[in-house]
Amino acid sequence: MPQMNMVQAINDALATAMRSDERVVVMGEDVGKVGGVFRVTAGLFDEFGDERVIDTPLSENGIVGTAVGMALYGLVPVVEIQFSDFIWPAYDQIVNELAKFRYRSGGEYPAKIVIRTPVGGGIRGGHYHSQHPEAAFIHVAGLKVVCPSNPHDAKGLLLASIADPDPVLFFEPKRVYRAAKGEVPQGAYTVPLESAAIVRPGRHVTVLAYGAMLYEALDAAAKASAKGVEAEVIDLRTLWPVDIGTILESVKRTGRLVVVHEAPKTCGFGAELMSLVTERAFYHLEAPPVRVTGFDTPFPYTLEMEYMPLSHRILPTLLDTARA
Amino acid sequence: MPQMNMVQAINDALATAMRSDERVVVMGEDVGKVGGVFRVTAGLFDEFGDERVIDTPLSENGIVGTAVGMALYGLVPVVEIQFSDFIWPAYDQIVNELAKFRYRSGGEYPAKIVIRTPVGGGIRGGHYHSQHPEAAFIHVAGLKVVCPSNPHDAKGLLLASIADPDPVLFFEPKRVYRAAKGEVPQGAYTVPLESAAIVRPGRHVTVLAYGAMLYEALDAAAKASAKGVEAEVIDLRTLWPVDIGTILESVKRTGRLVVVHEAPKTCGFGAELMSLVTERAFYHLEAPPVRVTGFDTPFPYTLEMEYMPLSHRILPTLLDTARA
Amino acid sequence: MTTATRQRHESPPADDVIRVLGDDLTLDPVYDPGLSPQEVLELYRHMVTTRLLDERLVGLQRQGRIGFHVGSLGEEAAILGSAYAMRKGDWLFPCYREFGAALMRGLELSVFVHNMFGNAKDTVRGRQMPDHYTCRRVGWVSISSPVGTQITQGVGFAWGAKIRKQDLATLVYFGDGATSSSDFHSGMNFAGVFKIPTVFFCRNNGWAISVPTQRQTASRTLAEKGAAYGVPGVRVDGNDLFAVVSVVKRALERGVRGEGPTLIEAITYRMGGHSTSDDPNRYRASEALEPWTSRDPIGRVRAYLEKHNQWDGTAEERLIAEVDQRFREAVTSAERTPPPALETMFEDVYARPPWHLAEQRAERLAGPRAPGAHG
Amino acid sequence: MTTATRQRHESPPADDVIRVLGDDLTLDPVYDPGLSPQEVLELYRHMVTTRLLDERLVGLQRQGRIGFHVGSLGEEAAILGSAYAMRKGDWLFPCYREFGAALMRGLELSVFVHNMFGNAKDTVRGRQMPDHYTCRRVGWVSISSPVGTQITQGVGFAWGAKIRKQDLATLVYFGDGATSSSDFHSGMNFAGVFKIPTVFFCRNNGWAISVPTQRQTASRTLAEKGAAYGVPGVRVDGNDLFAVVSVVKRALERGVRGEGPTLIEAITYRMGGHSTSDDPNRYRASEALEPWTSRDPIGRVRAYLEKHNQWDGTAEERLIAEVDQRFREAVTSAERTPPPALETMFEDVYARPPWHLAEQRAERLAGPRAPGAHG
Ligand SMILES: Cc1ncc(C[n+]2csc(CCOP(=O)(O)OP(=O)(O)O)c2C)c(N)n1
Ligand SMILES: Cc1ncc(C[n+]2csc(CCOP(=O)(O)OP(=O)(O)O)c2C)c(N)n1
Ligand SMILES: [Mg+2]
Ligand SMILES: [Mg+2]
Repeated sequence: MPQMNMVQAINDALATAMRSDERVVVMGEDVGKVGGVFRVTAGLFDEFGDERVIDTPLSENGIVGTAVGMALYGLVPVVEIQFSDFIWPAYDQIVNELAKFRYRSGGEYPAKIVIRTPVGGGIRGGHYHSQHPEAAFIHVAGLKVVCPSNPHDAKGLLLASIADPDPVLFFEPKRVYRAAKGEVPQGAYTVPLESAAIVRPGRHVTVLAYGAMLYEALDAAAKASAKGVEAEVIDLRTLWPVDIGTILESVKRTGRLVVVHEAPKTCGFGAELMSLVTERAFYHLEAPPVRVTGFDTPFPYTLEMEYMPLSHRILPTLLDTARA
Repeated sequence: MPQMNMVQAINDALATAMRSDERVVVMGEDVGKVGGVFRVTAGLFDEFGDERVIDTPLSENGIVGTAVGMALYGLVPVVEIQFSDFIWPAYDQIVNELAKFRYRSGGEYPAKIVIRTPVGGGIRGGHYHSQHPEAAFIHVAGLKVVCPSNPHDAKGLLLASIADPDPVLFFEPKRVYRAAKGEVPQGAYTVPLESAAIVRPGRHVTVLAYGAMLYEALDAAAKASAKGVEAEVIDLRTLWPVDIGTILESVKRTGRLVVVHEAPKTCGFGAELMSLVTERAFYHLEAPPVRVTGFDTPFPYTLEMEYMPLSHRILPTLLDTARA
Repeated sequence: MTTATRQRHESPPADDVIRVLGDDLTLDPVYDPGLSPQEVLELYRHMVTTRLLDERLVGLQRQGRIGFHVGSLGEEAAILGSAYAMRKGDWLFPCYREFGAALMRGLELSVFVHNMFGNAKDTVRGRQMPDHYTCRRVGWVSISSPVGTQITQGVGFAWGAKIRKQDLATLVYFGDGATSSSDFHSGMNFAGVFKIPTVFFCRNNGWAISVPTQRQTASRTLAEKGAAYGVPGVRVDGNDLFAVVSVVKRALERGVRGEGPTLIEAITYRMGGHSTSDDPNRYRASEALEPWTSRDPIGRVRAYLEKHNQWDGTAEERLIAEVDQRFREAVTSAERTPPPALETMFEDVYARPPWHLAEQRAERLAGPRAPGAHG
Repeated sequence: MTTATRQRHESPPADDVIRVLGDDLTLDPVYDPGLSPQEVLELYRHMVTTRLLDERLVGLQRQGRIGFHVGSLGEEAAILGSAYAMRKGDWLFPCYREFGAALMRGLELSVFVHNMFGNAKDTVRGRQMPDHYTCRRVGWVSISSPVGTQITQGVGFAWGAKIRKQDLATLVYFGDGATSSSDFHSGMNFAGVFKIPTVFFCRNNGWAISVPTQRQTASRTLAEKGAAYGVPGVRVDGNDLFAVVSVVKRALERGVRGEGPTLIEAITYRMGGHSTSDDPNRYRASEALEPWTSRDPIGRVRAYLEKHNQWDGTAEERLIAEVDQRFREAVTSAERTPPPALETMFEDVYARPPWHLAEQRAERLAGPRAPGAHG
């Protein structure tokens, strides 16, 4: 199996989908000739031509609005938003149109698109190139939300997202675009949506993480292990609908929960995860569930490593929770 | 003291602020001559003229973007978004600009505006005239979020919101625009932000609610009382920053928590409230905290009363939680 | 530097406005669409039907039998003429004021009326407000309330067809107010760049609720907004059925030839309130209607037909009686139909309900019903 | 129906483009802004300074000493001429490519350089990427990365002043790509309707990262987009310092007279990559630069000055040495300055930190520091 980084794996998924399904088109700013500012769409323009790999004008609202129209027609647009920080001009089309089309038309008009966009900090981007906006989409009924952490999952989840009948937000953790490497099968395969992965088994405390922070959680778990605390680390992979079964099974075993995410804490996805667990496994909890997250401030530039919930912030919480 | 409904009280607050502070201007679609589609700005155009009560073109993005500019100049725009369902075209200006201006400029450019907008269901508006979008704003660092439930608070909170140095989203529960009536002091007064009100004391279970659902919570509490369960009902009034002190004090006394809101459950504000309490009062909780909310679907038209978390849905949860 | 000169948007059509049906009831050959007598009759009948239904629906709303209606009084020629000019395989992206066109394209009256009642037979299952129906069968896209959002979508749809080399065009309806929306800007811009076969049909009816067109934009006309996007703009007398059919046909042909989109400004007037929720007397003097009353789009065609002995009072009475009869039946049926079943609330959010919706559905079905009736 | 004809946006200025400095180095009196020799010299020095700093900053980035830079190579006349034409009390709403104008308006070089390093002396406290500074003192508004957002804001600011009857105008900078944004549409539209004294200054540098202007819009020019909003549009040779000063002055005067906004399309060319993160060779042939090299905005003014014996090689060397010296000092000082204190991360989110931020701040300060250095 070839070794790939995440950029290559996502590129491979796009090419694979476009080869097997003529309805799939790629569109966004700079996705064509130059292959995307992160080079995720490199080579697609040459292989599939400018009718299926489309450099658009600078308008996220226009990109998503026209993509929704293409989807109503029957294409499957895979849209790139250059940074998730720039997705907000398209939020109206996503919330009011894309997410509600099937429902409001009594099933007559499903609108299937995939929106790919890099998320998160750690590349010195300040608050306009580092946002991690999953909560604003998970709250919207009708959308699915995915966030892979490694090349294998990224390809398999993107192919699953493209094949899925519902609109999917596909968040790509850019901090590990090139850092995360691994074996990636050739050709088509899928990693099913709604399936989390237990990436490190443990019995003292359950840690939920995704995207780039998964590696921080794993690092903290390794260090905790040296101190006798065995953390079970779960990579959520699909954020919504989340794999509630795997989560509850784990927490019921460990009795303790730590949730990690980069986005600001307040009304972040961590609140939902904590609530789901507290509602459903209250009598199994032996300590208060805890969140280790970004702060309720815009994402800073120079101090980004202090902002992000890295291993050095996860570890003490993990130990405290396990010992509480 | 004059009796007013909420529309009149908010109108009175606007007139009061405009009379005492020349910097206050009102802008939005149809706020001028016709006085707003809910008549909240009635009479202001005649009193203050078209330079301070401004009918704008049909562009929420333009309204908020230009209002941010006015605020940078030093005015205090009070913007009306006709229905909160139509706020999304302005979301980029709110999230990326308004909320971050003070921070990103090192304090040089605070941008103070108030965005008033009707929220919620119960007026037969279907999913484009019934949204209750607070979670998407509470998650954004830099914003304050208010939602009054009665005329007295509406006037006092709006005056406090206008006087506050930070941007405020002011959500008006349109289901009780005219139904909620009460005495409203004349002239200027404020209800401080970040202060919740215990509107019905009780000892068995704490109920958090706001806006139109407060009345449903109170109705359920009255019925529960008949069955021997005394619910303490708290009107949050300011959603963010929330009055954590009042909440924790209550839950530590009752040991039980029910959160009520109209918005969809997943990643709604209820998740944050549950998490805050669970993190901070875990060892006081005697039963799993519960949410009674709108469903994770778009807001329906005909079945809106089945969608909303009305008294008939709150009551059983309240009894179950108190008895768990 | 040229200074843009202002002209009152609501004034009766000026020189650069295309007209066909003259005051003398002759057709100007330059833009005559060449409709057969049968076609004119058919369109006339649809216009009358539309107006009658409008009146009846407002009546039902006043009686509290339906919750809302947004009508098309005075805009019938613009709405029906434009839809008529499109081909069967073309797709229409409506605003919210064009039910007459949907019925003409083949939406059954009963389906429309069920939607007005949001009942169990409503094809959108009581999920949207009245007048927010859908009809894929006739190329009619699901209606949305947010102003302008259909514009980019209509462009994307035709773009999709273009990529797949299908001969198909779209027509997008929107109002003067919508020209201020972000979707107008993006839709026009994308369509211009990619030469998409979309007809942008702007009903300039003078008002966006209480805001007059001159407060919406400082451009002299709405048609000239096309220049910003390399899209030709045309102004047409929106109360002249023949002219509307003609300019839309030409725009369609242009699109089909691969020459790209056209922006049409149909100059008309909203003779009623914005919707049943609106009282126009609060912001509009009744005299404002006068110049438009004499230009009534239905009256003009009726005069033309009468001149050619193709219509008379008896025919009109017969038509009205027939439509009224059909409408009454549809209402009776709709009022006898129960509200949608509770479980429909949880369907169609996703293709298949995920665990959390299945759970919420089960919980809701097991719980008590809301007090009071629905529908 | 007129058909819009296409013209390659990036071709050298056409007939309708205002120019002042001729190839023969004389000034066309029609648009001559009447700059004094001292003024021309001053502007020239600022242009040279800007270019030199650009080179030095790219160098620092290549050495890994700063994280990023977005330069203005080739656009100096457009940037400095436009800012120069505005009055002291006017306000500028920058895009991200105009640091030269900020320095000319009075931003201290050291403050700018601290921002490039995001250190404790950065006035935005290390919160933004390099080139995202702010300087209220000189009427320079905090810079944002999202394209276009400053356009509506610049309009609102001048609108506020107009309401308060203050004599103040704004100038908004943006690129060709930004004309596709929603904020361009809304900003132009609102400014047109309310006759706001805003100068819309579009640097048409041919590219939005890798997307050429002809893929951004099908309009023949960017200036004619003004027609959509009743806003006059002007095209100017953006590489002609004199012409730029002139058209901005006239637009400003027009605004001040209460006649409303003007859209200026300054035709120039992005001679470098989009930013230090971009490699233009991936999408642009180097021959594309040729027609522009001979039209270098700095070279043209230098030739003019030399012809009038106001500048020579020695003066140039002296200027460069002097700027280099000041820059080196600023860099030395910036590199000696520590990163912002940890607690700054929690400040300025609100006027006063609410309980949850106070709590997060305390928690963070008590916890371990992140491994590795900052800044
Ligand atoms: C984005 C958005 N903002 C506000 C509204 C409220 N609203 C509904 S219709 C309307 C006026 C629309 O005017 P126009 O586009 O001219 O269409 P018309 O009603 O005249 O046919 C407004 C402001 C809305 N539906 N969507
Ligand atoms: C809303 C938004 N979308 C995308 C981007 C990414 N981006 C940064 S600059 C740029 C191109 C801007 O081009 P133009 O407006 O012509 O300005 P120029 O860089 O040429 O000066 C893009 C796409 C952004 N910053 N903001
Ligand atoms: Mg209108
Ligand atoms: Mg550019």
